[in-house]
Formats: sequence, C-alpha cells, structure tokens
Amino acid sequence: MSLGSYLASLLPIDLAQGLGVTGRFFFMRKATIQYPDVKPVPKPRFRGMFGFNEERCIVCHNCAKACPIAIIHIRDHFEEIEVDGKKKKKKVLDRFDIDVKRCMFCGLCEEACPTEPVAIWLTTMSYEMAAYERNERLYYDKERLQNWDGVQPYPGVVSPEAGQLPNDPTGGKAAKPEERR
Amino acid sequence: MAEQEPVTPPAPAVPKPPWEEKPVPPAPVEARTHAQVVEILNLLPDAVLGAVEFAGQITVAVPHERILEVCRVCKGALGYTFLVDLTAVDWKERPEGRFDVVYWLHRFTDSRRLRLKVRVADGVEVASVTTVWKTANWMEREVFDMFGVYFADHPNLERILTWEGFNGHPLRKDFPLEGIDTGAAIYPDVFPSGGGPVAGGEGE
Amino acid sequence: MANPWIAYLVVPFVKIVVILLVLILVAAYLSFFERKILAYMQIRVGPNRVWPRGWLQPIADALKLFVKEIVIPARAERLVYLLGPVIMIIPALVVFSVIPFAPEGTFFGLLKQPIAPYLTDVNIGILFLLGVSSVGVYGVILGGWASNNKFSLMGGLRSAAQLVSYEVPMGFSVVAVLLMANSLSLVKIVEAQKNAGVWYFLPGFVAAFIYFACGVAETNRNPFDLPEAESELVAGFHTEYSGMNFAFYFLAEYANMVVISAVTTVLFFGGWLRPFPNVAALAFLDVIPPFVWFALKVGFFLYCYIWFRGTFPRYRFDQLMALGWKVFLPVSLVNLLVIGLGVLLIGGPR
Amino acid sequence: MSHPELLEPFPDSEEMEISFGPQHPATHGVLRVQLRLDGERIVDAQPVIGYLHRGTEKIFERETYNGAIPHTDRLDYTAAATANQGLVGAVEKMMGVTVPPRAAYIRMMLAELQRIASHIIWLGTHALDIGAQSPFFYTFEEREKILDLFEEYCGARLTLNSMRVGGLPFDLPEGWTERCRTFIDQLPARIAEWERLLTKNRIWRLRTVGIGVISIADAVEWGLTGPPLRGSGLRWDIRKVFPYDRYDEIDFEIPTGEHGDTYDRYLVRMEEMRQSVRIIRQCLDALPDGPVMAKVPKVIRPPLGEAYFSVEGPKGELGYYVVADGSTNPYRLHVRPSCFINLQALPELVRGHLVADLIAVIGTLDIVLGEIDR
Repeated sequence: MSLGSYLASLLPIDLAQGLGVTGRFFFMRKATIQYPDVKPVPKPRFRGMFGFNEERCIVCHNCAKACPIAIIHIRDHFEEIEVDGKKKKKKVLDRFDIDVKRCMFCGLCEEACPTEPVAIWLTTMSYEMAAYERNERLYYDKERLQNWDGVQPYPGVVSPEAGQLPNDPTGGKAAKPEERR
Repeated sequence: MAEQEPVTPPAPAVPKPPWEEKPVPPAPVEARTHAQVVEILNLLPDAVLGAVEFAGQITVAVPHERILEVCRVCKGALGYTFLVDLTAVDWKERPEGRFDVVYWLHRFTDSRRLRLKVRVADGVEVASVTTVWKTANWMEREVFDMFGVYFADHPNLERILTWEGFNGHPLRKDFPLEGIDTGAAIYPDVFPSGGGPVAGGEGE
Repeated sequence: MANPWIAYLVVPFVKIVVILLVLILVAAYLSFFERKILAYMQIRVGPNRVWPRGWLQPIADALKLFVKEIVIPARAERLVYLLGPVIMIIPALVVFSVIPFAPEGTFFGLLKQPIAPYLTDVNIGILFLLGVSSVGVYGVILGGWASNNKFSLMGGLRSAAQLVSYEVPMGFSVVAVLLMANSLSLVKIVEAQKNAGVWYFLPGFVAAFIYFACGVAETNRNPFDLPEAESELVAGFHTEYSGMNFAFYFLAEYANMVVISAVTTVLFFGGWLRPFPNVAALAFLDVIPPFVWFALKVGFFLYCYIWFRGTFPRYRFDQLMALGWKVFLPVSLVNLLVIGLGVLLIGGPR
Repeated sequence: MSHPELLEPFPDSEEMEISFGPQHPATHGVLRVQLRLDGERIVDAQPVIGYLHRGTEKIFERETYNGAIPHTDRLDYTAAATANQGLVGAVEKMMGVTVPPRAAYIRMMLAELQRIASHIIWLGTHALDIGAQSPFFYTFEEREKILDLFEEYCGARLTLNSMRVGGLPFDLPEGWTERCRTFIDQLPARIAEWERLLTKNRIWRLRTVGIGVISIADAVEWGLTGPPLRGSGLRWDIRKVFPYDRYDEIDFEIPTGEHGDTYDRYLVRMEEMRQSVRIIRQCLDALPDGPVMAKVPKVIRPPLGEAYFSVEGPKGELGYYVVADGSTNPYRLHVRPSCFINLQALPELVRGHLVADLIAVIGTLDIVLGEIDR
C-alpha cells in the first residue's frame, strides 16, 4: 500500500466518526418497554385472540372451510321450530371448537363470515393467551371462546362476553396508539 | 400488468375500467409460428414436439432424449444464458409420460423468457443440464428428492431437502398428504415397526 | 515502623487484602457497568431488575456461577482443564501489586506518619509487570487445548499468536516512557512526570495510543476479540467452561482490563497527578484528592474499552496480525527514535 | 479468486473437517455448512440444508388459492409482503385480472416497506456477525416503526397475509399515509447514521472488500439474482424488466456495484433502501382513490393452464409457477426460491478464504432458511 495511504491510515478519523455515533446514542431516549408494568397498545386491526358471538353465528361453516389448516370444528343439528304457523327447520350449533394452539392468526375465517357484524373475529386487541398445557387449555370450545378464561384482555379492551364488537374492541374508548411507549 | 403485450381492455361504449369488468382468462394459442419457437425450429427442426402460448408465455415441448442438445443450443446460439427455474409436475393419470420436467430460461439481450417441457415416465432418466448451467445442480437434486426423476450424469444426485433415510418422494400425487411413518425406517431400535412420528396431524 | 513484624507482615497483609478485594469488586462491577453502558449506547436499558435498578447484578452473577454445576467434557485433560482459568487469573491479580495508585499519605491524619498505599515500589516495576502479564496467555492456550473441542483449540491458538505479536510493540512504547523517566520503577515514573510538570502523554502521545491499542489486543477485547469471536468459534477457548471455571476466565478478562487501564494511566497520564501538576493557575484542581484523579483516569480508559466494544467490527485473524507487525511495530520504533532524540536534546531527569 | 497467495496448498496440510451449524449463531437459521479446513483456510464448504423443510409446496396443493397466501408469508419470513405479492400476481395473471390502481399503489408501498425491513434485518445481523454490535439495535428500532405500519394496516407484524387475488382485503386506515410519510422522511437520516458507523470504517472495509468476489458471468451461471447479481455490476431488476403492479409509472434507479464483493453488495443494499424510500414517497404522492378489489368471483377458479410470475423480492427474483387444473386448488404451485439458488454459489464464493470470511459471505448472501427449505 502506498506510503501516502499508509500514513493516512494512521489518523483514525473513520474510527472516531463511528465512536461519535455510538457516543450520541448513549444519551438518546431508550426504546425498551418494561413489559409487565407497561403493556404495548396493539393497533385496532391487530389479529389476536378470537372473539365469538353465538347469536350472530348462522352455522354456515364458511369459516371452517376458509381456514387454511382446518382447525375450526363445528357440530350442529337441525331442529323443528314453529314460526308463526309454519314449521321451519333451524340449524342449532352444538359445538364450535377452535384449536388455537395450531392457529396462525391469518384472519381468513373472519373474512369468510357472512354475518354483519361478523360472528367470529380476531380484532380483539388481546395477545396474552399463553397456557401451561396446550391440548386442553388452548383447545377453545364455544363457552370459553365467549368468556375468555385464561386470556388477559389488554386493559381497556371489552371482552366478547361483555358485548365486544369486532370493529370496536375497546367499546369506543380506543386507547390512542401513541401511548405505545 | 404490462407483460410483453399489454392486455388491451375491450372498448365498450362506456370504457369501464378493466377491474370493474368480469376477468377474461387467457386462452392457450398454438405458437409454432412465434419468433422464439421459429428460432429453435431453424436450428433443430425435429426437436420441437409442440409449442403453446398461454398468458404471454411460450412453452415448447421437447423429446426427453434431446433435452441436453436443445439446452446447449438455447444457451449457445440463442443466448438463453440464465436458467431461472427447473422443476417438475406429476401428472399421475396421464398414460405415457407421468412427469413433466420444466425448464424456464431467460435471455438478457432482449429480456425474453422461454419454457421447455420434457415428458418423462417414472424411472426413466433425463440428461442433466448441470454442464450447461451450474445452477441446475441443486434444482435437479430437489426434483429428484421430491419426484424421484433420475438425472443422468449429475455430479451428486442425492436428496437435498429430506434426509437420507427418507423413503418416498413427497411431491408425487400418490404420496399421502398427511405424510408417512418415518420413525421406524430410521430408528428401528427406538421405534417399534409402524410406530414413530407421523408427519402431519397427531390424532384428532 | 519500628516493629518489623508489623512493617513486613501485618501492613502488607492488610494492603494485599484491600487491593485484592477492591480489584475483584471493581472487576465484577465492571461487567455490570459494561452491560449497562453498552445497553445505553444501543438505545436499550440493560440489567435493571436485581435490587433497585440492577445494582446487585454482579453479585447475582457471581452467585449463579458459584452455584452452577461445573461440567467437564468427557475426554478433557482434567488437571490442565481445571488449571487453565487459574493460570489466567493469577497474573491479572498479581500485577496490581506494583501499580502505584496514590502518593504516600497519612490517610487524612488517621496514621501517625505517612505510609505508601500501594503495595510495593519494585525498582524494576515495568519489567515485573510485562513479565507477569504475559504468563496469562498460558491459561488461554491450555484451556483451549484441554477442553477437547476443535473450536476452543482454534480459539486458544489464535489468542497465543495474537498476544505474542502485540507484546512487542507494547514493549517498545513502554521503553519510550523509560527513556523519558529514566527509571523502571513506576513510582519514580510518576514522580518524573511531576517534576517534568507535564504528563508523558503530551510528548509521547503516539506511544500512549499504541500502548493502549496493544493493551486492548492483549486482553482479547474488541476490535481484537478474535479468540472469543462469538460468530466464528462459538465462544472461543472458554466454550466448554461453566460454573466457577468460567467465572475465573470472566473475572480474569475484566481484571486484565483494569490492569491495562491502570498501567496506561501511570505511564502516560501521570498516575495520581492532576493535569499540569506544577502550574499554579490550576491549583484549584487540587481539591480533588490524588486517588480520585487516578480512579477518574482509569474509569475513562475502561469507558473507552466499552465504547470500542460497542462500535467497532472485528478484525479478521490475519489482518490483526498484519496490523500488529506492519503498523504498530514500525510506528512504535520510529516513535522510540523520535523520543530518544528528544530526550538527548532536551535532557531528561538524571 | 482474490487471494492467490492463500491458495497454494501447504505441503504437509492435514485438513480438519468441521460441521458449522445448524445450531450456530452466524448461520441465519438452520443451515449447516460442512467445512473442510486447512488451518484457518477453507478448502471446501458444502451447505447442507433441509432442516426447516415443511413441505410447503405439498400443502399448497390442498389449499384454495386465497388459503395458500398465509403459507407464502412463512416462506421468506422476513419478507412476507413481497411473497404475497408474488403468489397473488401469478394467480391474477392466470385469470387475466387487472388490479385497481389504488390496490396496485398500496401493494407497491407494502412491498417497498418490506424491502426496507428485510434489508434492515440483513444489515443488523451482517454487522453483528462481523463484530459491530450497535447497528443491530439501531436498525431494529427503525424496523419496529415499519412493523407498526404493517400492524396498523393488516393486523400482523411479520406474517402479514395482506393481499388477496384481485387486490387487497381492506383499505388503508385513515392517518396511515401521514404516519408512513413521517417514517420515510426521517429514514434517510438514520441510514446515513448507520453508514457513518460502517461505510468508511477501516475494519469494516478490511472484512468486506475483496471477500466473496464473483463476476457477472459466474453470477449468471450460478443463477444469482437480486443484490448478489447487481453487486457484480449487472443492472437487472424484475421491477424494471417485467414491471408489475404500477412500477412502470414510478421513477427509481437500480444500484449496482463493480467488483462483486461483499462491500459492493453492502453498498447496493444501502442504496436500495434509499430508492425504496423514493418509491414510497412517489406512491404516497400519487395514491389514487377508488376500490381496492377488482371484480373477482368469490371462489377463485383459474382456467386449465400454467403460468410463471415473479417479483423482485429483497433477496432476489421470487417466482411462482402455477399449474391450474380448473379446480379451486392449485394442481402444482412451485416457488422459485431466490435464497436457495443464491446459496448454491457459496462454495465458489468462499473457497480459499478464512473461516471468518465464511460468516461475512453467508451474511452478504442474505439467506433465509424458510425460503431455502420450503
């Protein structure tokens, strides 16, 4: 290497520039969120834990068909009910199970649901559904899907049992995303 | 989507934008007279079994014993210096040649692409094109691993994605979707015959 | 000290205990400060869970390492495997016996007549220092070879070659100081800087830079941390160590860092002297006691160690060697000539 | 090769065989490299892959076309948006669907944001492997902002599942464009900061200049695409050669290197991030309004036939070869994996270098094992 560049290499300007950058970052605001004490605010469209509403469900099996990995299992049967004189057959939902442990939260079931507002939705802004045992605890049946036992809703989020609406998970009091830190 | 020839929307009285229209799927068109196919015909007249153009892409069917020769001509004379992709399709019901080995070539001079298709029966060897393009090495190994198509004088034709002891070729249509019992085959002393981890769902 | 028993037994014993304790505590807390400062440089917070705001983290680490099971690899050389970390930590601690960190004083009147806080004033101080500190490399090589693991073997051999090739320029930059101070004893060097009225950093800044750079290389620290380059050799020579063995290696590395910083302070930055000691105008600086000056300077160098670790990529092994032999060696030689000429013309202390 | 003097074999060399990975911090996933070393010099390096093989292409054959999209997220799990764009584009080509302009522009923005995020992961881990720890945290802090934008739009941060055949499932939430604009306005300054840490740093240059050199001819021979090909000097990018969505209406450049070494690929990717910012800004300025979904039947049934469609992913040309038999499930859906083909050139790039360079070369190829093993 030429003498000029050899001598130039003795002056560590580039190293000093690098030190400058890390030096400045030393005084910048830290990005760490102390998780258990400060919980990050998920966005309204965040695809988290399932919400399910039995009244709105018309048992059309669309969600079970749309699910790429077929983890929604539905059992139903027909019942004869009298509606103003005419005998009509009505589908009644027996079991509506979701194997949440294998779910990849892609949201295709929510899109396939024809009811308005949808009977099954993921925009519940709650992501804390860890469990110690996966086969029973994460295999949600109809009742547990509606009143989450074992899921910590994000503070301020209305749970489906308390009438959460898919596009309005916090019941109007939407936590502003800026509170993230 | 401006492919080689932009699809010109039909111009009804009120020009509705194409995304409001019901989509018109492209139809396969006989392409023997297409420039790219004519190029090959001039050099190797009997090497082209058929040519189809679908959605703007030319597919040329080539007899499987002439594939190496056609590839050399494509790379040398016709300038297809870039092998984009090499894969296979398993047409189980088809009587004579079960597998379609598909070569997807690209030419930098005028950015044209060409698909060569070779029909080969199960167990019949196809000449390996690693001598023409080095990149074909792993692609052919994957096709062998997934379909069981043998490539003649390939440097090291072994399984690349599944492990050595794996018996069967997963992407064949007759390979069960929920996987096969692989435990006993590899660890006979650990798993009883028929036992062991079954790829795919467990139980329910 | 009238009674020899006290003079040669009790006082040195007390000094040894104090110095050893302080050094180990400083080394342990250095690991905590390193993680904290490095974190602050990387816009994160670092350990803050143990005790309020993480201050007891080193104690927790030490306890964990103490309790953890010592796993010895199957076909490892048991004796050499266990000896490795010991060989590395002993020189690191022994060297501190020579380093003068404060002038003779009466400890704010506690004692009747002044005694020297540092352990000894060996008149061949620097020779002892260089000799003992290069024993540490055996700990690395033996540890790497004995743990019967290809990766640690490579780590051990690498650090051996690295230490040997950086010992030479380090020696030359130290000789430059000897020329100026005209004495091997570290205490006299500091006094020489006091009489000269200027730290040896000013005339010998090239030597200081090279000494510190070689010091970074000696302690296998970034950007020369090849032996324990995580990404290549998994963890270098101490891959197979766990529990207290690993704690010794870990502590030895930090102790070596403190030693190198202390020696740099003594040789080039005037030990416990305040900047420009004889200039009356700066008399107000004397309010800070000498020992604190020493601690501030050592702290600055330790901060530089951590700063380097947060910023620089890692040299490849052959580049590191090339740098040692083709850049540091010639430059330190030329600098030696220049300083020698300077001393000849200006005439240093007799 | 750039290290002639390293190549002559030592007379009494007994080579050491080391298996590097699959659980190794520097192999960016479960890649094993069977290394034959002579001292520190690499005599031969054979990658061994397949540890993350999930049979994605077999699963595709059981899925509906829209049901296959979540699986494409998991191919190159650091670049889900471009993977979706590829599959969706292929099926749209099969059915002759033209995507409404608003959907095309939003897709381009998502793809370019994903390219920046993928390059960020590459830079963070590549610098970390070579020893510089801090860029990893600075870069990932910026990536957090991109993931926030994704989370706000489609509800997921990594596995987006953000596109459907015919357009997009839903429109942008209000205020998204402002947040996106504030992000890309401050990004160039951050990129300049990372460059100040690395580009002129002598140690970084020593570790990357002249390492893993490959000429254009060899790169084409090995089928390299993306930054590894452009680093050698060939100006070739699918977005310019076969423009899809509305890339032909956007003005941007394709950066290329000259020597084809790790340093040039580093410069190419850094420049690509700036070009992506430029693209997103133009998309934001010219974002048309209107529908985000074309008139596409509820059940997607492409006609009998086959088509290949590729997008310029962050790692190279990501292609989808769709063979349809008229039913709702693809008969065969092959993915042209850019990382799988780029990794094939590793032995040639690394022969004659030292072990430390293997780490730099794996980093510069920017491989993701999800896409390699499928």
